[in-house]
Amino acid sequence: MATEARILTGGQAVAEAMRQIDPDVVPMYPITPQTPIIQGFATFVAQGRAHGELVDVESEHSAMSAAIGAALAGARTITATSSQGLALMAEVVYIAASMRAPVVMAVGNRALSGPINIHCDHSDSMLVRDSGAIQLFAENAQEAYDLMLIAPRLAEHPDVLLPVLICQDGFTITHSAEPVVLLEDDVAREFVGEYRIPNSLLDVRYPTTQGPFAMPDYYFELRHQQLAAMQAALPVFEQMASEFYALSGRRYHSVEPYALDGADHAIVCLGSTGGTVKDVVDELRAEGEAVGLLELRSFRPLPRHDVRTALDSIRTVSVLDRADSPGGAPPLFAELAAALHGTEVDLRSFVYGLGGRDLHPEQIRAVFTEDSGAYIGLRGAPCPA
Amino acid sequence: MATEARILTGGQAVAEAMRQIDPDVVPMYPITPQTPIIQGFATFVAQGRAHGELVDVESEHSAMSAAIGAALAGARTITATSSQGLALMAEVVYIAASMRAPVVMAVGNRALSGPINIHCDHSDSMLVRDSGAIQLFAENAQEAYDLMLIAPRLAEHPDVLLPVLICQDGFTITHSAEPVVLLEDDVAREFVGEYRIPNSLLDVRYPTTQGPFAMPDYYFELRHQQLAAMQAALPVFEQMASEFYALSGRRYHSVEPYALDGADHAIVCLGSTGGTVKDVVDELRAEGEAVGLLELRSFRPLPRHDVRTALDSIRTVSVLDRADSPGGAPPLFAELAAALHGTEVDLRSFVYGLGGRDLHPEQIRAVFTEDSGAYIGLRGAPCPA
Amino acid sequence: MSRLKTLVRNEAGTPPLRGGHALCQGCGIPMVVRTIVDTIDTPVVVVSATGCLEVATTRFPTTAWNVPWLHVAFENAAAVVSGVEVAYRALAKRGGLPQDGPITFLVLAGDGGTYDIGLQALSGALERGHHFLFVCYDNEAYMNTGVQRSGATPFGANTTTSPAGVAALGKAQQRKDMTAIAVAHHIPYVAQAASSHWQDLSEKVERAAHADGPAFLNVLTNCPVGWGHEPRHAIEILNAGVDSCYWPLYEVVDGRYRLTYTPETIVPVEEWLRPQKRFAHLFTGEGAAVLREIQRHVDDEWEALAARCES
Amino acid sequence: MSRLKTLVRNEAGTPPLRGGHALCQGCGIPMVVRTIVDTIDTPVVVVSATGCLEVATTRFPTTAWNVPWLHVAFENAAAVVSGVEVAYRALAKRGGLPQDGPITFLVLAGDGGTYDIGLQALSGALERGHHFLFVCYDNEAYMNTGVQRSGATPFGANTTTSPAGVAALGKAQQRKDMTAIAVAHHIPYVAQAASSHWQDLSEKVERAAHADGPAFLNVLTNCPVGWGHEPRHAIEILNAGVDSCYWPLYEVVDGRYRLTYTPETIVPVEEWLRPQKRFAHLFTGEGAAVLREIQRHVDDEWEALAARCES
Amino acid sequence: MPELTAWRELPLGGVVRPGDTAPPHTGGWRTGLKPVVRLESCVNCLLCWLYCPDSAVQLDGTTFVGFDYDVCKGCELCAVVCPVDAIAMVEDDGD
Amino acid sequence: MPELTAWRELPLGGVVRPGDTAPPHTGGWRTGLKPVVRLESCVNCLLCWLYCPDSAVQLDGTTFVGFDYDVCKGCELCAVVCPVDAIAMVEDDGD
Amino acid sequence: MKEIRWHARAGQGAKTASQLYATARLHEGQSVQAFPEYGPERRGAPLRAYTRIDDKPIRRHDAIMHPDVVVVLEPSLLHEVDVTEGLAPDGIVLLNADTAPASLAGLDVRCVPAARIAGDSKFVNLVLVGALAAVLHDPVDAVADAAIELLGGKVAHDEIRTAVEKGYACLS
Amino acid sequence: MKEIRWHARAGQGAKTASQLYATARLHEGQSVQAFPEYGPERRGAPLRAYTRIDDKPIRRHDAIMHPDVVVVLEPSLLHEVDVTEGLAPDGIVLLNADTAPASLAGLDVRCVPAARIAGDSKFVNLVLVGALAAVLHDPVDAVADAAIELLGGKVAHDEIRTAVEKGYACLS
Ligand SMILES: Cc1ncc(C[n+]2csc(CCOP(=O)(O)OP(=O)(O)O)c2C)c(N)n1
Ligand SMILES: Cc1ncc(C[n+]2csc(CCOP(=O)(O)OP(=O)(O)O)c2C)c(N)n1
Ligand code: SF4
Ligand code: SF4
Ligand code: SF4
Ligand code: SF4
Ligand code: SF4
Ligand code: SF4
Ligand SMILES: [Mg+2]
Ligand SMILES: [Mg+2]
Repeated sequence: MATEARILTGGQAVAEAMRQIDPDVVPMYPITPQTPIIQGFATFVAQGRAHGELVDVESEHSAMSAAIGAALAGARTITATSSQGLALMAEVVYIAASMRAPVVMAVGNRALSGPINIHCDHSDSMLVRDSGAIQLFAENAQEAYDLMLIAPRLAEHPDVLLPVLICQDGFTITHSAEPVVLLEDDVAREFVGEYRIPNSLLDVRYPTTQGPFAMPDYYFELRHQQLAAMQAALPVFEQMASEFYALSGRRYHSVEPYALDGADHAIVCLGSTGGTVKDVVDELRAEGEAVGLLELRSFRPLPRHDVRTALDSIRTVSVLDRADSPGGAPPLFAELAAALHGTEVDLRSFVYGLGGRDLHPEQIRAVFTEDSGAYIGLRGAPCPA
Repeated sequence: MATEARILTGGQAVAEAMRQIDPDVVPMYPITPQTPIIQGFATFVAQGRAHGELVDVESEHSAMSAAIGAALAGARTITATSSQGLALMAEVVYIAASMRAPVVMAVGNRALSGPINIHCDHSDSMLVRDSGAIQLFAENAQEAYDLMLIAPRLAEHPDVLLPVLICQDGFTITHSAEPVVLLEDDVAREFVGEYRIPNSLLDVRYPTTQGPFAMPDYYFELRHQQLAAMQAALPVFEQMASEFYALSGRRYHSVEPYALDGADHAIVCLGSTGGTVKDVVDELRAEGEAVGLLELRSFRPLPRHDVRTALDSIRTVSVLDRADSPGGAPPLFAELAAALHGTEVDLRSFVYGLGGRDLHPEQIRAVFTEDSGAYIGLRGAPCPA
Repeated sequence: MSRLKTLVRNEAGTPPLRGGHALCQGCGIPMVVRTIVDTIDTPVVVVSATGCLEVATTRFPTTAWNVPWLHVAFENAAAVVSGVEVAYRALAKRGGLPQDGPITFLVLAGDGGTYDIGLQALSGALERGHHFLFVCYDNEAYMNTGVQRSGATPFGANTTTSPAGVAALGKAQQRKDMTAIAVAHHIPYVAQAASSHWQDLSEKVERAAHADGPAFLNVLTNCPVGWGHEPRHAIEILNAGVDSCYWPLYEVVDGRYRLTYTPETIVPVEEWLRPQKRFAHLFTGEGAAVLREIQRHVDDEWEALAARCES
Repeated sequence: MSRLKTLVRNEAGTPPLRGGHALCQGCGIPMVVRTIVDTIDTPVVVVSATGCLEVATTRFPTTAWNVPWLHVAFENAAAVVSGVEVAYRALAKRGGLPQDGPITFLVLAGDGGTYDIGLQALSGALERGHHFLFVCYDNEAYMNTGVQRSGATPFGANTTTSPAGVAALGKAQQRKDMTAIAVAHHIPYVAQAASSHWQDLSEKVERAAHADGPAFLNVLTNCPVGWGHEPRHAIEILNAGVDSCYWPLYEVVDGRYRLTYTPETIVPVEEWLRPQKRFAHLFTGEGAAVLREIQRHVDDEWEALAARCES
Repeated sequence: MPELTAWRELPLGGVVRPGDTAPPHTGGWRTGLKPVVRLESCVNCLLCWLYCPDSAVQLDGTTFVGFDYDVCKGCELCAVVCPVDAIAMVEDDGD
Repeated sequence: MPELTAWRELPLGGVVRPGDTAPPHTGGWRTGLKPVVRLESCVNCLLCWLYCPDSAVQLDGTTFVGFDYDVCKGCELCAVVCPVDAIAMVEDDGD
Repeated sequence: MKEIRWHARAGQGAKTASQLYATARLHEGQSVQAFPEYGPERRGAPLRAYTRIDDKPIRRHDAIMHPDVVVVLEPSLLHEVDVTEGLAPDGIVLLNADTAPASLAGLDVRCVPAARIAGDSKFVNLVLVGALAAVLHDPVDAVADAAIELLGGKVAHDEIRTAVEKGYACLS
Repeated sequence: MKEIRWHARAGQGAKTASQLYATARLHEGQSVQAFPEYGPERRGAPLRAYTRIDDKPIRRHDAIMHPDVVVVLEPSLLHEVDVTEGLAPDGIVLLNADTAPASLAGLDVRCVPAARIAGDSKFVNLVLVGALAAVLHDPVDAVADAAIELLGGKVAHDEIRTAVEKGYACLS
């Protein structure tokens, strides 16, 4: 049911996924490094190979706002952004989640200003980690494509109905050409299926009031619905992933252990770094070291129980954050500390790759061999914690 | 050196502090519940009792942008916001920190949409917890006033040079009238002193390029400067607080233990709730229960070492979050888990007060007596974690 | 059938905005909403910006709206409606609408959500040419948050962020000319109306709703609280606003200007200012100079507008 | 002394923007920057929006700027300059300036940072009446991110987000009339210029810099990459843009329109379009209709402008 | 307003439908005066209907019939716009 | 560009001053042609100076003297704007 | 600790009353807090405000659920809202009225015809604050002084004092 | 694993070459990766691209620091950038030139006069990809096929094939 592998960048692969999904509405605003995605889709539309309505908005705040309007009106809606774009629309990402607008958004992760920088880190995703939007991270272009196809199913599932962000590392994946196997168009289309939401704004016979004002007597409860939807997203994702597996032979899980059996030192990370870590794990395993990796496919929801089960008997867990929080704990580390609280795990925090700083296998090896500083690759001794 | 106590709301108290500081530039945009602050200051200006230039911007994004421009041009700059305002300017708050613009901002904490709600929780502050901006939380109107006077000193200290947010609970403090003792105007003014920054943009003889583009070869290092500034902020705050103590008799610390000696159950929280918890602690102590409180005056930087020292020998620590993170750990809980990792402390997570839901002493008591659910005051059994 | 009867028929016993909402006693907004929605002869979908109208009509779990209504945030109503309108087109194309037939997409936003924080989204939507009618109910300040100055606030007005006092005479700048800004977008229909002149308003809505592209309507709407007047004086104040040429009623169709109302006698602008507490300080002390300045400015603007209408 | 010599004298051997920056070979922007800064006879402080100019001139730890320069983000240059200008006034008032004397506050932003994402901040700053000169170097697309459509992109242009193809003929909408929008703000000085006409540009800068309030300058600036032409054709293309009346040169001083240049003979708009690859698709297949539509639109706009200038 | 309900019972995303809940009785906002009509004077121009901010002017078809005091806030606008002075504001008996 | 420095050595907030670092030599961007002037034809109108995107036209006071090939990118604009065709683009010897 | 709830319509001075009474008690050396309730409802809508008084410093910031005294500035509110909601077991209702309505039977209701006493002065709130002082056995002067401190900038001092004292006299 | 670095100016087809060569090897059953480097520099500036080839699946996503082969499309870059930076110990420099300049003395430099071979066709990159195939002992057809697959939509197939084959012939 699949096509032959082609050389595609992550950005192109996601544009292909969008072509196959053929969403009704695509609000778009350029920003490096996601731009190839919207350009790719716009080209498909100009070629008559996709039929969605493009909305060339004037800012990312409007991109997400238009996306909410379209999604709640009953149209399948996809957009894409990076960095400052995500920051500018942050306000509305929260609202999309609370209004249960199943907007899908491709994110090409990029460092937040300042200083302004166009390369990868995860600070943009981290900025919206409380928003109620689901965040799945791809390790490579193939995964970006696959997750993009799964995204609408997850977003639109009646138990979920939340925005879904498919995150890929800017440049490292968005602009890196790798072999990607696509599903056949009709298979993909059928997998994704029809868009359905419970309340269409356009149903003028049964008018709805959407986005009302909530006082303290109701806000807490309405907000809690989102928590429940996030919880529900974990099993729904596993189900969609297994349906996708049946079509593609590629299987995803919200957390993906690699060589964790018997490991006494594991790394936890997100995104493209996972691939590099796997290589290092293989090398070290070959050298007899009991090391492993836990890759988080899903960062939001964070599969707390699975993380704990996977890691609670491991001596040392090194968390690799590609973002930091000045004056606070790095975001992924803090999540892991919360998830592993009460276990005996020796948890360590590493920050790497900010603003596109490269991470080499030797540096990963140093984490495993406990020769690494907490800020991997930083020039100069880090300021004392 | 102090005046007699007057009945002032937190908003009025901060407006008085602004009158005494008399900043050069005040960009402002209304949003409930911070509006009394900017209105109060605008009134002082209209009365000729303050002399700052008001900039009636057209959005909060512009408020913080104008603030950055003014601060880097050499003018002491104060603004204020809440909720959606903070969300809309989030992008620029990060940039303010990275450009080392010592902007002071009063925050009247309010729940983020949606649903739209005007009452207190801390989700707005949490949204910018990675931004590099300092965040101090006041327990009451007096503290809001005091911290507001300390803020410029902290922000502008050469080792710090970061934006400082003085957070007070929306309505609960901003609109609640309480006795407040002000410093005499001249004492306050002298305490605050003159505004000085290392590079004035207006120095046309020695032109500077501010806000350049950084590639992966430099971004990580520039970002790390902010971490160092945050670290430096802790001792600087203690120093400023002790100078302030000498003037006012009121002493602040970045973490403030209350009845922690010998406690085997402590609550950790931010903001106005601290006061209510103190009452409950006194009651329970009187009943012979070994309970206590750790109030965080400084949330950013989070005084990790002090927190750890204060809590690491306590059996149970209950963290009260007035914000949540759907699909992840509540923000304060995650910080505490990170800070206390490796200790034996039994850490518990509670979420309360979202969107202004009230927190009663009985409910706090239930936390101490281990009779409380994780979502305090939520109607209906919480969704299973 | 008289126009008013038509509105009644269109409303058919179900007002788009029912009573029992929490807007102030005597608020000018509901009349604008009803006149507009009742004039439009298709089903209407409303997108609201944050503001008095939104906050006071939809306290969960209640709603005062009998038509589909959507609110997302303060600054983005025009972006939201873009999405809704495009969704409608996309669904119509592939046959996915809940029911067939045209729908009119209506935005209701205050002056803050139009002149200031909502301007960019509006400008973008106008440039893209979505089919929608954007109505600004212009009460000349941020009322919902307690009467702060907006871009629409007139020169000299006392607001809580442009307070009058010994060192200030109220707002220091002239109001933004939002109607002119809309005209500069070269959209098919732009008009300025006032809630005192319901028939004029209704006629404009009719033309706007049938425009081939975006339409913009700027409706002067009284606010007893923010302007400082008793509700019962609303109409006379608004009339003075119109008759002093402070707020001329006109429309711009495909770039051509037309006055839709010419005052029989132009009254001094003081008649507009004096009954409103927000201008009270202008009638004492140094206010006289400001009053002259206001009159001069109104005269200039009127002259310029009249010239454009003649040509 | 000739105007050009004056510019040379003002520059005094230290170009505001030195060579060695990373803008494309033949980029049209630097000439605009230098003409402007060199014309102004006071010290200048520049605020830049994100875009080609910003990204390519300030790679840390280098800078190509010899004048004070500030960049904060893409959408907020006008807000940032508001803060800077107000700080200047506040410090001047209390004697806290590093040195005395007037400073000209200059914003340099691309069309994306002006027409689209930066419009609201600009509109607010204009309404507040700050003293600054906002220059849009209008290359008619988001160039920095790889030639995407902006509000300034002309109808029919092929960009990466409005690509031409069997199902699309390039951008579907007319360009936003940003100059008219600025005029609608009733500020003292607004003008439209082109980088081909340096003298006209320089004269306008001189008047703009002396305006009593905000001034806005919209400068058509070629981009070899985005327009698809060899650098050496820049001037003739721009000339055709001006001589076809696609981009008339005019100014609006205190509301009064004046053409600052009238083409001796108006050339067909095709002369502007044909040398640019972004319009290449219009010269094949169904493009002819689009070409006619473009010519018609240019004629209409020109007529309307000419009328306004006469009156 | 209905009983405060548990979070699971609330409509998804807080979507409300007209009629789900009865409108609050804002009639209580009146502070002293309420409108009454002298129907014999009424020329049924319906201006009061259009201008009433609280949709409190009741019609039967297209005929004015009276006021809905449950929601009328007593603003007096109807009385002001009535061209024939058919509406008077009278002491509110609090009914 | 200087050596890559440790974070403590970097200017606060990334502020740069002109002259801190020498400009990169973008002369290497030229792809085949470079401008040369026949000074005898030059009427010193300075249009080349104004239009050069790379500030590569060198003056002595107000007099044209030549090109700064370290930064000239070879775009040919100077040659195009020269009213007297005093500038020719010639094979770049890579100097 | 004493907790007081004020009922009125927006604009009738409940917030002022709550703060004014707090100011009086502050000057008498007590610890105080005063805060109104905020919602989307506008001018004319029912509104609550609260005052908390204690001898010890007040640190708590929770809502007042069980007031010791409820002061009703606007009697018509009795039809609309349950002013006795959460009233402490031996709590007092202080009502702007001639006589207690049947609906409040069985409660400790103190009536003050404040509207009549205030006359045209619109100082219904001051009359009731005076009456409250009587009910709680506070010195009337402290209240009058506080009222003058807060409102004296705009209103004649003796008018203020008279209103407060008249209210006090009613119930002392 | 083989790691290749491409040097050119923006617009000279280094990115295409990097992907094209990867495509060829993909079709030969290998695992591949190709990516350019991005900065603020515009058209005309020096630019690098990379290709990574392996028999096992490539999972790593770090930069290429020690290329096995460096392909220089634009000889003038030798004056500007250190094209040999990080070159693997027995790495190869494949240069668009007639002869190796003195500056590269001591290195394994393979010269192809690609500009001359390509002539007006502007297929310098294709010629060099062909030459690279020769250097790495790949079948030339796979490369030519891949080139046609990627570029054949716009350019005559035989022109493409000729360019690749000419390059291959130079060094095989
Ligand atoms: C981003 C953001 N900033 C500020 C606010 C606060 N706010 C809500 S409504 C409003 C004023 C609305 O004014 P206007 O649009 O004129 O409508 P009106 O209140 O007059 O009906 C403000 C400032 C907000 N909700 N969101
Ligand atoms: C909020 C935000 N959205 C998007 C971007 C990405 N971005 C940077 S510059 C740019 C285009 C700039 O276009 P224009 O203003 O026309 O300037 P030009 O590139 O043409 O010089 C874009 C889309 C950004 N930096 N910030
Ligand atoms: S404040 Fe003004 S606009 Fe808002 S509801 Fe009241 S009267 Fe209407
Ligand atoms: S892309 Fe265009 S605008 Fe940008 S630097 Fe190149 S030529 Fe200049
Ligand atoms: S008094 Fe006001 S609310 Fe009552 S019916 Fe008349 S217009 Fe309506
Ligand atoms: S306004 Fe007067 S005449 Fe007209 S319908 Fe109402 S009551 Fe009758
Ligand atoms: S060729 Fe271009 S860069 Fe070189 S001097 Fe001439 S104009 Fe300047
Ligand atoms: S343009 Fe030609 S004539 Fe003018 S200064 Fe340059 S070389 Fe001389
Ligand atoms: Mg308003
Ligand atoms: Mg541009």
